[in-house]
Amino acid sequence: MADKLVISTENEAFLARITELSGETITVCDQCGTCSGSCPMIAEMDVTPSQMIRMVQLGQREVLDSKTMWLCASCFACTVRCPRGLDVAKVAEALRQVTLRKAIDRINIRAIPADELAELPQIALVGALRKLTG
Amino acid sequence: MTSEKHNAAQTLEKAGPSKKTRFPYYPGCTLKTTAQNLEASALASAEVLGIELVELPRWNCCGVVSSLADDDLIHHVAPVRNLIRAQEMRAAGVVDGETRLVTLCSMCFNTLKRSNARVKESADDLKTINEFMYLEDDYDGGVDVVHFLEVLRDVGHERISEAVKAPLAGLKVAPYYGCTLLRPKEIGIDDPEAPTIQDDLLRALGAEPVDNPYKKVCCGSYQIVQNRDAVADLAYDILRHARIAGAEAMTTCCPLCAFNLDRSQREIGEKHPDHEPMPVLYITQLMALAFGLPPECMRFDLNYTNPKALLLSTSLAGEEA
Amino acid sequence: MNTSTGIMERIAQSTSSVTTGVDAADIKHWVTIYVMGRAYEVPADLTIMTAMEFAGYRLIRSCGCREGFCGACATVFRREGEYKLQSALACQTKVEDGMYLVQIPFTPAEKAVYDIGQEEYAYSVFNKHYPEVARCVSCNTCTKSCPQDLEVMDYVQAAIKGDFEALTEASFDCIQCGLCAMRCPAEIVQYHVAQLGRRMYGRYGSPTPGHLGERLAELKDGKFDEALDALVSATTEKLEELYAARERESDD
Amino acid sequence: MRVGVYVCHCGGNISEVVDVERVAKAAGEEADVVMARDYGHMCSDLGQKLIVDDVKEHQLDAVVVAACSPQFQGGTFMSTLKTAGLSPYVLEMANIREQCAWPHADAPSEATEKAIDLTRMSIAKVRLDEPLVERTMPIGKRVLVVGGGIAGIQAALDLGDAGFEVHLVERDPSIGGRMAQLSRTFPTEDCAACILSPKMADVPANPNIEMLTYTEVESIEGTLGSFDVTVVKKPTYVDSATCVACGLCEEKCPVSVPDEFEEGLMTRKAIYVPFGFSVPNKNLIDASVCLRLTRGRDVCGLCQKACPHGAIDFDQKPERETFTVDTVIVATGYQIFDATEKAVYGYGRFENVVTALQMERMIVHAAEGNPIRPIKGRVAFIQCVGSRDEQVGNEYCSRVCCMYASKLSQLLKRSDPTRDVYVFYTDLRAFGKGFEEYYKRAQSEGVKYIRGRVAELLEDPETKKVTIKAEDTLTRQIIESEFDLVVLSVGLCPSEGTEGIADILKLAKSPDGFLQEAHPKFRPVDTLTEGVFLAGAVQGPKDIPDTVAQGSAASSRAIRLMNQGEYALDPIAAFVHEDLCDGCGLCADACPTGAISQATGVPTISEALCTGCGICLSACPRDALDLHCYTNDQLLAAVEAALKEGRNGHGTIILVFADDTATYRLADNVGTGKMPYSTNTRIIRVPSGSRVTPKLMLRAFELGVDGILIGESESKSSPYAGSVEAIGRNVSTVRGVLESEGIDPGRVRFTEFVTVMLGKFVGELNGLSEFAERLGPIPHDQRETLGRNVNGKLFGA
Repeated sequence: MADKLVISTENEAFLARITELSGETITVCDQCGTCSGSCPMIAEMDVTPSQMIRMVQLGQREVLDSKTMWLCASCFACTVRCPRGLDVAKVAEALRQVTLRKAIDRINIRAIPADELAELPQIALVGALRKLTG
Repeated sequence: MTSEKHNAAQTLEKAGPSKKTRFPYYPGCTLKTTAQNLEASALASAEVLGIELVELPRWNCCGVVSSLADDDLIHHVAPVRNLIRAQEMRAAGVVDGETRLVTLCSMCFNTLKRSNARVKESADDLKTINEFMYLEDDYDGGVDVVHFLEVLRDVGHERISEAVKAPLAGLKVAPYYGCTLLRPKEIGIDDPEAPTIQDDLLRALGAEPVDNPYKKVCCGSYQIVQNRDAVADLAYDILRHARIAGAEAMTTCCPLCAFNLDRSQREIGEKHPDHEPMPVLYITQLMALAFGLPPECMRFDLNYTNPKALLLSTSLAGEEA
Repeated sequence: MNTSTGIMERIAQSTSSVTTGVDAADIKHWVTIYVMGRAYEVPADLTIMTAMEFAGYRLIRSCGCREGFCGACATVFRREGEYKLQSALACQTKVEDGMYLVQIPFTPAEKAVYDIGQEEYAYSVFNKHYPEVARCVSCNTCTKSCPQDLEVMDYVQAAIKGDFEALTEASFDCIQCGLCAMRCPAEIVQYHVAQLGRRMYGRYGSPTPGHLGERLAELKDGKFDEALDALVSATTEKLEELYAARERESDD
Repeated sequence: MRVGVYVCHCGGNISEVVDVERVAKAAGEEADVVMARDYGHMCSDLGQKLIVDDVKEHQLDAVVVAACSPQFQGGTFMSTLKTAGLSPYVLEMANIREQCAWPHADAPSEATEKAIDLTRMSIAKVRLDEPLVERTMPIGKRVLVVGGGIAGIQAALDLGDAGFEVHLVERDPSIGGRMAQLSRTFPTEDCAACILSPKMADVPANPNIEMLTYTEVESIEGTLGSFDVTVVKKPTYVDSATCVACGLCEEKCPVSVPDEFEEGLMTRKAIYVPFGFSVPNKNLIDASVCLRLTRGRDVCGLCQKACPHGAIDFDQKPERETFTVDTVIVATGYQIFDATEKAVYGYGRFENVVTALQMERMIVHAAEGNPIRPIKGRVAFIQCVGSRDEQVGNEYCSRVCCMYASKLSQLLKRSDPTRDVYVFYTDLRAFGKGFEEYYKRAQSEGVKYIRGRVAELLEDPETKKVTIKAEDTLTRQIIESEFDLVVLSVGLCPSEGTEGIADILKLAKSPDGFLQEAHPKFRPVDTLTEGVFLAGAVQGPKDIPDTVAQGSAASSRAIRLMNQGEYALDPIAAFVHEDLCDGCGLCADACPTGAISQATGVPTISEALCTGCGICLSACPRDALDLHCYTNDQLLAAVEAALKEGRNGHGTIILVFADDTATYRLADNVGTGKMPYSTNTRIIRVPSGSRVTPKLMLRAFELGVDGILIGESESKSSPYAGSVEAIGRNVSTVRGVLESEGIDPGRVRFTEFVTVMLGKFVGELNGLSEFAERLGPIPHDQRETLGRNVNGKLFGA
């Protein structure tokens, strides 16, 4: 049997936190899926961007276990198309911040082979460390 | 470097623009290393058009990719610090009161412009950041961040055409816009869904822009650090569609796009034997080429996929290129 | 160095505890400092280091050359009524009334292991060994914390840009006290980064002095062979004589 | 001046709290009061008779009734005065029930003091009341209908059938509008042309309708009962009397251009008939492309040579026509969203991306057996193109797209059941009669609905097939699927003509750009301009039955006015003190309804257009403008009366200017709810808070008021355009002056209300009262300086 979806006021706190961090009125998302259809990284994702938003709407913290926000390249393809004017990229940022602010990094930069690191332009490293480490 | 300046100046003399316009210019770290070809070609081409990009004497990394969390101000310190440097330059009388700060790297452009917009909009945020600064003057919100392509658009493509010495006739180029030149809408320099600014410039240079439906699709950006395969897949799609559309080369304005699209062709080649390598050039490299500038202004040696064969085949490059 | 010699002599002469060795009546100005939260009355003329010793601390770590060169005596302090956190070298800074302070005898930091001869002289050396440099947010806290008044942020930025010369110039006077690294929100170890940069510059970047090359060539050509042979074969007396008669600047 | 005052017990409702005898006694001591009584039920027949008898016996020429709210019984006592032979406008009511007895039931002594004050204020005001006579204007039976789509046609036919004189103006060469282009109608699948064409034919056949096609409205001036209309009839260059639309001219015409009626899918000639069943069905020449008309007299002219009737006339000129009508119906309809604005869908660039309206035309021609282009393979509909999309600035739902897509998709499916038809949607809206059933039918016929908005389209450069990228949000899977034809279900936008007519008639727009009705529930086809009505999609997207219903509704609302033969003018209107006016004209600029016209000298104010908002009063630097029934002198007299006994035991006195639409009624509701609030409040009724000029407020402070609250109806439910903004400006002016005089600017407040915000009203009143109490009264010398400085500060030295 499928899992039951718990909807309760306790979930509101998570929604409130993400709303505060992102500055976006996440509840206005009408789940049209434009963001998912626009996402360049969608092939790698376990949860689609629209689903990510849905989970935040319902206050489901499990969204933090997904890869989606870590795969977001902040390309704003979703943002410029969202018919409800939501900045989805900001929501992804808020979700990353929840984890990063607990001093849990997404990547261990030292684990990347030195020759790979050496080849990267700084812009890549700066960007990745901004988004993936706290 | 001397020879480059000398040559540019000569060309300038021939083109005969009367007065030089000086802009404060923010390079960004990558332009000093892997993307020296972007900087060299842009500065030299600008000179041909009577534009001098005066590098800020002191600048720091823009802290690329704007912080998007509403409560995160610390990551706007770096961009604002650079805006203060531009403000200082103007105050010092170096750039004739020019308020525009020119950028070449589209990611730096995006980051600086976003932070600028944020502090212009929020007096509270500006105050907090100003208070956080050390010896710097307060930022007064008086700088406008622009991309070099906007400056060129203002110059007018007609004037650019006039400066062309070696038209890129017959060269089919797919301009690649990526994200940071276009999005978000209030930051971008062109229609986020139907951009033409590079197409127009290419046409002015005599090249034939090719419409690649993937020109706005993200290259994967900083995901290259943790997700090389995914970036290679994206690059493959972008390059493949450009090829289908008939392109022989691709242009960009972003050192990270350039890296992801150009460097990834090694992996793409391994994964897709049918992949035909495609040179990925900075649009300013093609401009310098069309302006007839010497090779040290193009620095094709820094491009991963050597464009020499292509340019020779279209008899666009002299022997030395 | 500007310590009150009179008091210092008395302290040095004391046989029992340091404090009782001083006649309080001789000291005109007293200040209160707080070391790790505890208040001490100390003479106003002392450096932080001597004041702590005056207060009874025996410094085993956090104390080295006492002359502002070794960087061992890093200290952070806050003045009463100020929000700013200050940093200093304990041997170089006088105590002030209402100073709250603590010593930072050691900075935990990992230093990369590399073989300078094997590295490519490019920005990428930092990516390789200190990739966290890319986390710099240009907050300038490092510069504010440097007791040597170095432009620390600028040299970190120079590392990002791969500008070894600027890095070397800006970081040359670093004494590796570690205060920058302790305050850095991006967890960069600035002084190690700088050291790598300076070494790279020294190896690959700094200009080769022209006369050195000339002299080496002369050596190779045997220009000095004769003179050297003469010295090698000389007696001790002859050598002493030559030494005494050498060309030198006057002793004055 | 002889005033009678009547204090009502309201059967105990008032007298159990308020000492009515004391009120009557106090009233009797006021100047000019010759008669002051208290009585059990003033509204009863006997109570009213008391007034009528007293008027006669004591020659009263003004009456004050201290009783309930004038909102409640004002009409009753106005009739009483008429019966007594007085003007109904020499009546004032002191609202001592809703504003005294009920809210202050637990403070009877304060309630009585307040009742005395309110009665004194009414006496002060009634002394200055003018015995206004309601004027009436004649109204005829002439109507202008702008727009000849189905809404305009319906309105015109209803009016024509009812015997009214109708001028139907259509800018296109044929009436019929968008409906004429449609294939079938949902959900009944009637042939649109078949049901529309008879109605179109009825228009010219109706003797009461003047049909003016290819005609634009140039100007409309005047008011209800006399709108002077100027229209310009564009030249067709074909004599309509002789042309028989034989088509010989078209055969010869060398110019081909995209055919608008066919949405550019086919071409027409420069000389053409708008469409097969157009009305009128005559040829015309498109002057913008005709070779003769664009290049010169000696060019081409082949049509002229070909016409066997000599109907071609290149010398035709635009004709201007003027006429007068009594009412106007605006039915300028919609236009479809310009899909090129949604660049991501490639319309105009991709060969196989068409709009739904193009699809309508394709289906019409396919059904007739001569398809414009083959419809083969897989077809996808993309919903909400230009609707519900903030990225293109349209937040609203276009209401018809779900159903027309369901219609087109099942027509396609039915023509070839093996065809794949997909509809990509976000929400499927099937709210109308028979809609849900129709949607189910489409599903049962195999149309696949995919819940996901299409992110983008990509065209294959070789095959020209189109790939759709979208998420199926129900399975959370990404779709990248190739289609042979993609149909954009484009939304409905205000038509170009709407913009023009809105400017000409000064009609308000709602945020979506469509025209604003007077009230969303009770006056859905009225506008705030008396005598101007809306019909159809000009007011917002709607389907055919709703549009037709509005056409009929608008005509019926127009008939309601015109059938009376005359209409009464509301006497509450602005007027000019001619001795004060210097003819500067600022009032005319300020008037939101265009009621004030001023060329030179004293402006004239149209009583019919003036809504009585009073915005012009604040614009006048010389106090030359005033408002009947609420003159500056009257309101100041009332303020003075309120302060007759100083602060009457209170620390402070708070004045409330309550607008008639919301705040005054709200105060009544608070009273009826017996919700107590601070007893030091004195409420003055005004039509709109915008009538309260900065000078009036400052004068009130000078007289001794300690705080002023202006309550105004929220702008969306206010009948006065621009009132909220005007009050905001006035209040900030007053605050500026107060601040410069060292008086706390927080003493003036402005709040928007609706009639149900009981708690908010009480909170605002108590808040201001407590604030003023904390500050204490404004010291006497400050008030005096203020008084001296008012004019200088407001109007410059």
